[in-house]
This record gives sequence, C-alpha cells and structure tokens, in this order.
Amino acid sequence: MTAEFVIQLLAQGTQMFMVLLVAPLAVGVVRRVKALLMRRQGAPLLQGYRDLSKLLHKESVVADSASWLFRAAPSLIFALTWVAAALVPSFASGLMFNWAADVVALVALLGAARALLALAGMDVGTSFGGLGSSREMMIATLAEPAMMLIVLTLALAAGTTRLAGVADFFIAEPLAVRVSLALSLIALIIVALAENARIPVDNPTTHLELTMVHEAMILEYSGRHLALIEAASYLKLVLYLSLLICLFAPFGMAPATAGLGGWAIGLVAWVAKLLFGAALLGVWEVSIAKMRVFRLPNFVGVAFVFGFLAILLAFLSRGVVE
Amino acid sequence: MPDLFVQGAALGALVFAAALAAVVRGPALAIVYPIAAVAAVALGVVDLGVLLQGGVLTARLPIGLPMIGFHLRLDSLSAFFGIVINGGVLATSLYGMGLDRVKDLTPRVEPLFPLFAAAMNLVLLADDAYAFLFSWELMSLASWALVVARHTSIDSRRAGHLYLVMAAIGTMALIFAFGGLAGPSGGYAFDTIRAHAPGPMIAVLVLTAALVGCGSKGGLIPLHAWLPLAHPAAPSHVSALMSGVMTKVAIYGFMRIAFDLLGPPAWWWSLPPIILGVITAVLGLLYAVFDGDLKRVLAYSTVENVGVIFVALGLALAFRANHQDAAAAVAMAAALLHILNHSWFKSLLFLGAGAVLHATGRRDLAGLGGLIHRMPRTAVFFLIGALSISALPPLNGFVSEWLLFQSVLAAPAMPQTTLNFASPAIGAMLALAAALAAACFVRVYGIAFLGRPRSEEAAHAHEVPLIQQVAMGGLALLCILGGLFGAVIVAGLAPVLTALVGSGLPNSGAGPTPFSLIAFNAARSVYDAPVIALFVAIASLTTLAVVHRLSERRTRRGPAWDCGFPDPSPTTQYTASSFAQPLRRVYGAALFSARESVVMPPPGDTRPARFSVTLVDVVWATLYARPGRAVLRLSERLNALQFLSIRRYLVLMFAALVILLSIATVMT
Amino acid sequence: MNEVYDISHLLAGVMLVTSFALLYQERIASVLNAFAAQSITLALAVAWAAWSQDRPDLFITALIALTLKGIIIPVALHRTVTRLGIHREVEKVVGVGIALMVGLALTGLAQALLMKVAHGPLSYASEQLALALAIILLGFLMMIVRRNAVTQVVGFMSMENGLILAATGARGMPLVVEVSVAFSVLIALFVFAVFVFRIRERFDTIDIEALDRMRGDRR
Amino acid sequence: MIHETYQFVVLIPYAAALLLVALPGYRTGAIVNVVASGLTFAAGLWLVGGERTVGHYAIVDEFNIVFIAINTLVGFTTSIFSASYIGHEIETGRLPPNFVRFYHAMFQAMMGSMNVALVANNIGVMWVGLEIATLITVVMVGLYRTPQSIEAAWKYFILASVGISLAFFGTILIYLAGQPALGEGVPAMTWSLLEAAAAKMDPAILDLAFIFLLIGYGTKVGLAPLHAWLPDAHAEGPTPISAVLSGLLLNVALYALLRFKMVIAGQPAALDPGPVMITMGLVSLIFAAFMLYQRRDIKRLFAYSSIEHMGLIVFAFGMGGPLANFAGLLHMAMHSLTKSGIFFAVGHIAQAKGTQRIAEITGLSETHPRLAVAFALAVLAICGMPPFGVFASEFLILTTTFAREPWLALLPAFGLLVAFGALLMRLQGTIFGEPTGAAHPVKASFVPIIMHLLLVLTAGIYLPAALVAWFRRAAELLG
Repeated sequence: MTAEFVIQLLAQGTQMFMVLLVAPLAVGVVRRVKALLMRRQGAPLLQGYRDLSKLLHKESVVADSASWLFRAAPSLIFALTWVAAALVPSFASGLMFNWAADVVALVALLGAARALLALAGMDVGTSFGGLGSSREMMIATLAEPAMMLIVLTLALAAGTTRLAGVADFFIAEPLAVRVSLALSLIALIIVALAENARIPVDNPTTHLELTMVHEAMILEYSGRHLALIEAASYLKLVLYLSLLICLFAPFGMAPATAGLGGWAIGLVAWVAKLLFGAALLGVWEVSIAKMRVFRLPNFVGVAFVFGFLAILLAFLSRGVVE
Repeated sequence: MPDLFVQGAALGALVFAAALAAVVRGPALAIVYPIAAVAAVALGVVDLGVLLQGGVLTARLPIGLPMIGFHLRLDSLSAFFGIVINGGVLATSLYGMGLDRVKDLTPRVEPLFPLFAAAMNLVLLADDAYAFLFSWELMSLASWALVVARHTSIDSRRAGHLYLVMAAIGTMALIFAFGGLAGPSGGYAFDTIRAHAPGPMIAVLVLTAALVGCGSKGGLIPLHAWLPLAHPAAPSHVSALMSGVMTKVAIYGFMRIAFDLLGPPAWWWSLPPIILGVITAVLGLLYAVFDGDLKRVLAYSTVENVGVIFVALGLALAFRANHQDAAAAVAMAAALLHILNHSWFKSLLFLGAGAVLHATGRRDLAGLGGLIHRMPRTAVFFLIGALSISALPPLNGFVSEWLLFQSVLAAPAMPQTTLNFASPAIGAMLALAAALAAACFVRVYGIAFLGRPRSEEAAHAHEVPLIQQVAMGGLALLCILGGLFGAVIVAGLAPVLTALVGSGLPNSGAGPTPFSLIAFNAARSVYDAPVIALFVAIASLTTLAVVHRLSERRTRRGPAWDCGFPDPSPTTQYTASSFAQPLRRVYGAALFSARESVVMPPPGDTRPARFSVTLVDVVWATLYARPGRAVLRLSERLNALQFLSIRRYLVLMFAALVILLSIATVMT
Repeated sequence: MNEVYDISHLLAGVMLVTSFALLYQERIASVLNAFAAQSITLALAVAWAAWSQDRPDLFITALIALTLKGIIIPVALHRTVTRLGIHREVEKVVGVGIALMVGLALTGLAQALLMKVAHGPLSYASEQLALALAIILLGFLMMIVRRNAVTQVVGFMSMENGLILAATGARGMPLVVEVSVAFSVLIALFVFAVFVFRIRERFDTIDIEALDRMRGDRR
Repeated sequence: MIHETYQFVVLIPYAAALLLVALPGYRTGAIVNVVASGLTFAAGLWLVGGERTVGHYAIVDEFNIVFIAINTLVGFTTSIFSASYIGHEIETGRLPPNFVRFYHAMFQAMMGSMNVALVANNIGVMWVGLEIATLITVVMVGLYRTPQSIEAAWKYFILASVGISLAFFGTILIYLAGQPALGEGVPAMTWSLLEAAAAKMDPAILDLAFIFLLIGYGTKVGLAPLHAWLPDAHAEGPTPISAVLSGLLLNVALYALLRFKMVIAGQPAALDPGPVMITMGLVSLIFAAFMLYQRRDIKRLFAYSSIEHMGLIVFAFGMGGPLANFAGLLHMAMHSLTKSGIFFAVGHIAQAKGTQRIAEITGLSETHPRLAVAFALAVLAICGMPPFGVFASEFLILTTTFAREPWLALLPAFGLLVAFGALLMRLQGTIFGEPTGAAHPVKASFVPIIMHLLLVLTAGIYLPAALVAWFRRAAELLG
C-alpha cells in the first residue's frame, strides 16, 4: 500500500515536472517550424528555456500605480495553469490526482487564471492594459460556450466528465470514430487556438496595438514576473495539446494500472504526439493570417456551430444504436 | 415546538425593534441593528437545528382569517432558506452597526429594516396561502418603504413606484396560484393543498402564475425591470438584503409551489423555468456588462443569478418528472447551493459597494478607480466576492456552477427529445453566462478598485469602520470556506434534497477524500476543491521559493511603460464603457440595437471629436414603456367621460337601461 | 270587471299618445300643453282607479296630479319661459322623426318585455304596466333628446306620470299616495331650481358662467 | 320591548336632528351631534348583541345588521371628525356659522334616514328612507355654495332623481310580482314575506324589476356608467360628507340591491342577476381604475377609488357563493372604514395645504410626518396591502374567483393593478419630494382616522371568530 502510494505520488510528480519541462520545448518547436516554413533560420529549439532564464535574471520594474495584485498575480496564474496542466492525463490515465478536477473544473481553473491576468492587466491603469483585458474577456465569452458543447459531447459518449475516464473510454473503444467526434475535434482546436492567443485569434509575436490581446495585458510586466506569465502561457499550450491528445489520440497512453514500463512507453508517446502537435500548429500559423478582432465571433462561432452539430449528431447516432 | 417559540420570540424582537425605532429619533435609532443581529442569530440557529436534525415543526395561530387560521410550519426547506436569510440579515445588521449615528440614521430606514427582516422570515414560516401572501406582501411593502427612503430623489420615487407595482402584479399572480391550488371550496392551508393535487389544467395555470409571481419578485426577465432601479435606490445594506436575500424568498415561493404543493410534476413544466432562466442569465449579464453604475451592475448580476437558479430548478423538475432521482438531486443541490452562495457573495458585493459609496460618495464606475490603495481591506473582500460570483475555483460560486453543469450534462439521458435537444443550448448559454460574469466582474473590479482614481473623491477615499469590515470579511470567509467545503454543505442539505426530490447526493465517503463533491457517482464526476486548492497553494509556494532562489530579486518602481507613451492623466485609462466595447460590438448590436457614432470635425476645426453609444433596452421599450403609455393614453381617452354634460350622462344611463331591457327581452 | 279594465286601459293609452305628442312638439308652449293634457289624463286614470279599486285615498293623488301637474306647473313654466325669454323653439338633439321612431321602438320593447309575463292574475296589470313602462321610457327619452331645461323637466315629469300610473295600476299597493306626494316635492324642487338658478338653456348650464369652464376636474 | 331596539337607531338621530335645528352655536351643536351619533352607535351595538327579529315594520337579521353596525360606527367617527373639521372651516371663513346648525341637523337626519332604509321590513319604506338620505346629501354637497359645489349638487340631484324614479318603478314591479302570492297591500312589500314567497313569483316581472332596481339603486352605488354624480359630489362637498357618502350611502344603496337579489335568487326561473352584476362591477372597476390617472383633485381621486371598490364588491356578490359573498361583505365593511378614514386624512391634508389640488400637495412626510404616515397607511390599506383588512377581502375574492373562473379573474386583477399604479403614484407624489406651498399645522382630531386604521388593521390580522360566523351567516342568506 505504501509502496504503491509512493509510486503513484511519484508518477503524479513526474507529470507535474514533465509538463513544465516540455512546455518551452513545445513552444520552441512551434517557432522553429514557423521559421523554417518562412525560410528563416529561426531561433534554436531551446530558446524558450533561455528566454525564461533571461527574464528571471533581470530586474523587475513595477509601475508606480501598481498594487499588490499586480505582483501577486503572476505566481498565482502560473500555479493555476500548472496545476491544470498537471491534471490532464498525459502519459497515463489513472494518475493519483486526476480525479480531483474533471474537465469542467479544469476549464474553470484556466478561467481563474485568465481573470487574474485580466485584472492584473488593468491594475496599472494604462489604456493598453484595459484594451487587452477587455478583448481577452470577450474572446473567453465566445470560447467557453463552445467548450461546454465539446464537454457535453464527450460526456455523452463516455458517460463521465473525468478526463481519465474519457481517455479510458477512447482507449477501450478506439474504433468509435464518429462524425460527431470529428466535429468536436475541430471545435476544440478552434477553442484551443483562441484560448492560447494563437493566430488567427491573436498573434503572440506582435505588439501592434490594434491587434494585441494577450501581449497588451502583460505589457507592464518585466523580469521574473514576466517570466512566470510567459511560462504559464507555455504551460497552457501544452495543456491544450495534451487535452487534444488525451481526448482524440489517446493511443499509447498507459492505463491506471500499467506500472513503470507502461508509463515509460506512455511518456515517450505523449512527448512525441505533443511535439507533433506543436509542429502542426506551426504549419497552421504560417498558412493563415491574423483576423481583425471583431471578426473573431465568426471564427469562434464556427467552433460553437460544430460543437452543437456534434451533439445533435451524437443524439442521432445514439438513437440509431438504441 | 420550543424552537418555534424561539423563532416567535426573535420575530417579536424584530417587530419590537421596528416599533421602538418608530418612536425614537436620532442616534437611538441605531438600536435596531444589534437587536436585528441577535434575532438573526437566534432564528438562524433554530433553522440550522431543524435542518440538521430533520423534523417538521408546526403551529396554528388563531389569527388571520378564522376559516383559515394562521398556519406556521418550519420544515427542512424553510429552515434552509431561513439560514440563507438570517445569514444575510446578520451580515447587514453588522454593517448597519457601523453606520454613522449622526449622519446616516433616519426614521425612514431604521424602523423598516427589522420589519423587512421579520417579514422575510415569516414568509418561510407560512403554511397557508393567506399567511404566505400576507407576509409576502408585507415584505414588499417594507422594502418599498426602504427603496423610497431617499424620497427627494425622483429616481428613488420612480424606482419605488415601479417596484411596488411590479410587486403587486407578482402578488396578484400568486393570489391566482394559491386560488387555483386551494380550489373553489377554499382549502387554503398547505396541508389541505398537499392532500388534493390539482388537475392538469389548473396545474398549468398555477405554475404559470407562480412563475410570474415569484419571477417578478426574483427578477426573471422580462419581469426584472424594477430590480436594477429599486435595489440600488435603497441604502446599501438594504440593497444587500434585497438583492442577496429577498430574491431568495421569491425562489422559495416557487420551490414551495412547484416542488411541494403542486404534486408530481410533468416533464414539460420544466420548460418555462429553464427557458426564462437561460434568457435571464444571459441577458441579465449583458445588461450588467453595459451598465455604468456600480450598484445597478450588481443588481443586474442578481437577475442573472436568479436565472441560473431557475435553470437548475427547471432541470430538477424535469429529472424528477422522469424519476431520475440522482440527477434531480444534482440539479436541486446546484440550485440550493447557488442560493446559499449567491446570498453570501451578493451581500458581500453590495456591502462593498456601500463601502465604496460611503467612502467616495459615488457609485458611477466612471468616477472610481484605484480604491485598492485607499481601501485595501474592502478591496480584498470585494475581490473575493467578485471572483466567487464569476464562478472561479476554488471559491464557492464555482461549486454550485459545477453541480449545475453536471446536471446539464445528464440532461441528454432524459427520454424527451425536447429536453435532449435543449440541453446543449442550456449548457452553452450557461457557459456564456459564466464567461460574461467573469468579464463583468473583471470590469467592475478593474475599473473601480484597480488602476488610477478617476475623480477627486476616489482619490481621497477612506476605509470603512471596523465593524463593517467584519461584516464583509465574514461573508468573504464564508465564500472561501463554502468553496473549499462545498461537499460538506451539500451533505448538510441532504434533508432538503430528500424532501424535494427524493434523494440526496452520494455521501462524502464515496469519494477519494471526505471533501470530494460527487455528482452521480465517484467514477462519473468528482470535484475536490481542497485538493485543488492544496495543489495550487503548493505550486505557488514552490514557484515562489524557486523563483526567489533562482531569480534576480530586485524590484524597481517606476512610471508605467505603456508602450512608451505614458500619460499621467487618469482619463487615458480604459473606462467602464470602453471595457464593454468588445462585448458591445459582439452582443450588443443584435440584442440592444447598440449604435456607436463618431462625430469627427474636419481638420482645422477646433471642436472636440465626440463618440457616443446608444443602447436600446428592448424589453423595457416593449413590455414596460409601451403598456405604460397605453394605460395613460387610454385613461386620457376615458377621461373625456368626466367632462360630459348632464344630458350625456343621462344618455349613458338610458343606454344602460335599454341594453339591459333588450337583453331581458331576448333571454328566456 | 271588463269595463273597469277597458277604461283604465283607454286612459293609459291616451297617456301614451300624449307622450308621443310631447316628443312631436316643436314649440315649448305646445310641449307644456301636451304635458298638461297628459297630467289631466293621469288624474282621470288615478281617479278611475280610486273608484274602481275602492281606494278613496287615491283621490288625493288624482287631485295632486290635476292641480299641480295639470295646472300649476304648466302655467308656471309658461310664465318662466316668457320671462326668461328663452327661445320658444324646442332645442332638439335628434329630429322629431328619429325621436318618434326611437319612441316606437321603446314602446315595442316595453310590450315585448311584458308579453313574457305568464297569463293569470297578472295579465290585466301587465298590459297597464307595459303602457306605463313605455311612458317612463319615453319620458326618459325626452330628457335626453331635448336640450332645453324646461323640456327636460317636462320629460322627467312625464316619467313620473308613468310611475304614478304604474303604481295605481298595482292593485292595493300601499304608500302610493305618500310616494306621489314625495314625487311632487321632487318635481317642485326641479321647477324651483329652474327658477332659482335661472337655467336658460339646459340642465348642464346653470346660469353661472364659470361652470362651463371648470366642470369637474379640468384645469 | 327588547326587540324594538331598532327604534333607537332611527329615533335617536331624528330626535337629535330636531334638537339641533333648535340649538344655536356650532360648538354645542357639534357636541350634541357627537353625543347623538355615539348613542346611535351604542344602540347599533345593542342591536348587534341582541336577538334577530322580524317584525311588522322592521327586520333585523344577520344580513342588515352588518350594515347597521358599519353605518352607526362610521356615523359616530365622522361626527367626531366633522366637529373639528367644521370648526376649522368656520375659522377660515369657508362656511358661515349659521349654516352649521343646519349642517348638524341634516347630518343626523341623513343618518336616521339611512337607518330607516336599513331596518325597514318594507321595500317602500326602504325606498323612502334611501331617497330622503340622498336628497339630504344633495343639499349637503351644495353646502359651500361655490359654483363648483352647486354644479356638483345639481348634477347629483338630476341623476339621483332619475335613479329614484327607476328604482321606484322596480319597487312597483316587485310588489306586482309578490301580489298574487301574498295578496294585496303591505304583505307584498314586506321583505321577509317576499323572500319566502319568491318561488311563486312571476319570473318575467322579476327580471324586469331587477333591471330597474339595478339601474336605479346602481346609480346610488356609483356603478359605471351611472356613476357621474359621484366624483363631483365627493370632491365639492364638505369632507365629512364625502366620507359618509363613500363609507355609508353607497353601502345602503348596495344593501337595497342585495336584498332584491336575495328575493330574485329565490325564483330559479328568473334570470340570474350574477352575470349582470359581474359585468357592471367589472366595468366600474376597470373604468374607475383608468380614471384615477387623470385626476387632479385629491378628493375626486378617492371618489373614483370608491367607484372602483364598489365595482369589486358588486363583482364579488355577482360571483356569489358563500366564500365570495363573505368576501364581498368583508370588503364592503373594510372599504367603508378605510375610505372614510382616507377622507378624514384628505380633509386634514386639504386644510394643511389649503388646497385639494394634487399637484400642489408634495412632501407631506417632511412637513406633516404623522399625517403623512396615517394617509400613507390608509391609502396602502385601500390598495389591498397587508396587514390591513382590505387585503384579506381581496385575497378571498380573487382566489375564489380564480378557482372557479380562472380567465374571468384576470379582469378584476387587471383593474386593481391599474388602480394601484395610479394611487401609488399619487401617494408618492403627495407624501414624498420637496415640500412646496403652504403648510399649516393640523389642528383637527386624529382620533377618528386612527380608530378606523386600527379597526382595519385588526381585521387584517385578527378577525374574531364570532364576527366571521356572523358574516358567514349573512353570506349564506345571500345565497
């Protein structure tokens, strides 16, 4: 019992550590792929780690008008994102604390991080901060209903909202590929793009005021605070990639009782899938242009429509099955 | 039975306090708040005892209409609501104790405060239609008087008028509801009603009437219009009571009728509450997001929360009609928990708004800002309230939200296609509401408390007295504890759940930890707030430790960067209106006919450019303004009858006579 | 029995004819004359009832009808009209033709209503009653289709004639005399008011100029 | 001798009227007036406590005793109110002192006549009593001799006279209907006998009679469209008379109507009076509710409110059945007490502000807090707010209507809500806001208004079982 407990605890710790470790790499892959496709040299794959390290070693400048909230927010945001990322089954489905938060709670944890970030953006009292915060919250109102529909489809299929349970279900029934799930996948990808401030919703590399969202909120941050926020955004990317993998490509994932060997295989598979996903993201980002902010409802609306269609089709197929 | 005596004594104390305050003047008026606080504690303790120990207390007083009597009954449902109410009364009384004894007290408010509290408690105790409506209307009347306390303001008077008229409409609807339940023979006692379930036709009418009656008091759109006017018009601690607590009494009324008196439900009863609830939830928040008055935003947010609760109740009805007890329990638990949670954080927020109003003298967001520096404690409490109401974990708002989503996720398991197809829409709209709530409260908090002060008053705000901080702090603490230990609260609600839907949630032993909240079963859905909070705490402490060790620790203060063009004027900050702009563009055009217009003078013209926004409240325009005008126009037309000549009056008389005679000729 | 019935029926019929005559008149003086004729007929009818029903007290009623309504009031009103100098022409709201048509319809209505009364001891009374009802309705009609105060008063008095006719037609009804006296007082008040307030035109314009402006609640 | 108690409620007022004609000086007159009214009230109470009798001349049963009790009580409180009120009117010179002797005598005569109408066991005597009372109020309405009051009195006089005539024709018809069964003479005009013999009467005559009675007495009840005299008479007469008109005279007329309804209900072949009463009640209720919005004179406002409530009461009796009849009786009692209380308050207000124009009455709660509270409570009471008795009666009327005819119940509810909107608007306008204009202190007595409010309050919270049992028996008599 105790040995088992320690092993389980270690596995959970591994996941927490792994997501943190892989995150900058995944971002590096995205950037690298984009650079290569644009025929640029591009930064090295490990540039993410260097960025963080650089930021950590710089002095932090805090605006005069900032309050304690401004300084406390980065570590909280980071912690919330990190915990959320650690709760998504990555290499194994039955990790020790997977049960603590289901997919609804997971989305809410990210929501809490987002709200804190938006508040932090408004703390200094500049026009850019407010601009970023207001747009961020608007995008969230578009993405969350779509996310809810996706969750509903999954819950309908798997009969549970625990991510591990959904993953187990799809591992057990790999052939259950249905149109509804395909639609959900597209919807989830769109939501993930919106949530991670990726093109076409936002451009993480620009500081053009008309189009900024995420960057506008964190404009006043520097030094270690900025490092934490950047790290949090890396983690979020990993989280969503893991989520996509967990839900739609769970093959290779170790079941709860797999033991060390199974976990090792699962870990390799997960990292591989993650990096592949990151590469795909890079390809996507170079092949599409950033949208105007107020065209976003249409774009994210597609996710909503697909999510809704997915459910209706799921009802239909259930009707056929029964 | 002795418990009922305690309740009676506490209610008596409240009435006594009201009577006392009606005769004393000046600082002595402050006496009502300690009395109200003590009475609230006594009432709450009795309620808690009844809730935890189970059992039903009844009494019959020989007052009221003799053929009905005045039946009192304290069962688990009313005990639960009693806790909600008296918690709010306690907090607002504490806040009231911090009011300035010279400036703030007035015989227009203090005598009515305990009366209002007593009336709300009496509604819960009522066990016959007369006692119920009597207390209900007394509650409206007392709160009306509180709304018009600032009687020299035309806004207060308008709000009061609209409020009491809407309350009267609601009461009329409830009179119908109880009339239908009681039947032609007049069995007004709830026991009699329970024994004789009405037929399906009557049940529909009763349900509709109950929805109108309770919806108008609770603020279901389109019956909400009074609420954002009346709640802010009252003194802040009364606003807290009206918004945080009185709306719950409305919900109690609906639950009492729909789940207790009306007998076994049909599945489609659930549709009106769900549809109205969903509309209310989303529209309420959109109203809130577009509004620029702190207290009105909070009032609109109350509208939203009432909508959410009605959705949960509707789902519970549907599940119950389909005999899916576990799912019904989840939906009902969501409703009950949200009722409790909302009473906490909405009271907290209104008290916070009161603190802001007291400190700055303004409640328009355009004049606030930077209060986190001048009112640090209030800012912390308000932040907790804002995050709670945005349904963010690990605070309490999320617990009920989570349960609600779980019940929506279970809706496809019902056999009715309508409900199946509705479930994704419900889920999506609730998610939209949740996201909008976050946006709304980020906006409120960001504009009012963060940033830089936008007015002199805000720049010189001051913290409120300690006792008021205690009131807010207590509520904030409840929000945190309720978030962490929601499972414990839900376990405590088991008697209510069993009484209303036949079963409770799985008990806490079924989950991985004693504090796991479980919907259906542990394999299906679990939310364990303490574990997550622990994780977050560990993660942030680890982060802090690591960052502390690894990083450069120096921090420098300097002017804001702002892309290199910082402007010292606070007017360059984002305002409440500009924050709402993205949402207005996305949602406002269709629902509010939002129009933005820019007047840009040509180069060389020295006039300033002007930007203006117009929003049209379609509900108000069609359902309030138009009928109001119609009544006035019709009354103008009819008024001609006041100025007829005597001969014409004789013509009327003659016509009446001849018509009646003709009818008598035709009829046999 | 039959001649008793015939005679009272005849007199009631004559009264109805005079009611139509009231509506028909174009000049106030002739209206007053027609009214005097109706009142005298009433006095005859009441006297006949008093004799046939063997109720001597009804003779008082007959006497009042004859003296007050048959003679004094018509004469007084004649003088008033002359003295106030109000137009001799009857001011009409609707024309004579229409008024007569409506009157016919009302008479028909009264008949139709009392046709439904079961045959039996009531049937004699009911025919008398139908005539009385018609007279009342015609009097009422007179009040509302004529504008002049004097014609309106006449309309009211004609209504009252119908009432007395009905009351005396009801065999053995107590209090008829008292009531007829009471009505006479009422009528006297009416006429008195016309004198005192110098009502030139119609009921609505008591001769106080302000009244027309400020009737009721108008600003 | 004990069952001749009824004589006192008639004789005391008439004797007092004679005495008052002889007495000079308004102070003595006022005192005698109060004492006489008090004695009448005591006699009324004695009658309530005594046994129910049906005599040759008089009838005292469970039904009319309700009316007698209200009548003598409100008469008593109004006499107290008018003592101080009229004193004030003389001081301000609105009334010449020599009119006051006349006023008090008339007041007693009017009370006596109403009591005659109530206790008489004869439809003719009742008619006479009611008409005398009406004619006296006509004179009282014209008391101020302003052009407005004379016009109001004149309008009242004409419309009431026509109403009198029509009601008399109805009375003749009832006699004719009763004659075959009861024989000629007095028996066919006796309430108690008529009610017993109703089944043998000719239905067609009864139908006809009821129409005339409804129009005739309905004019006095103030049912629309026969109501035209009522608002002006209330507005232009002295306030105590407004209180008596609204609180009592309307009731007495209603009493007559209901008695006849009881007779007609005894003949199943006759047309049911219910639907007609329901229709007229609703028309009055809704019409008056709309009229409230355009009122500029505060007394006229509450006069229309009386029309509205009489409409509701007639509606309730039209619905019939034990519960609705009970509610109708209760509402009638509550309306009498509350409305006369409101008129007392309005009298104070008019004297305090020196005007009856609503627009010129503002901010009373600042200048006259007690008066404002009393007025507000009274208006809220008449709007059917708890804890007052009107709430109880409206509750019963509406619940029972809804239980029987759900769709029909919407109409009275609509009317009441429309009326509530208007009354609340006026209430807020008068008691709230910045005070403007004159603000004289109120010297008149608050005792009557407090008494009325206390009674209405008590009725809302606690109705003695004995009272209810009595009302229920009365309701049963109504069928």
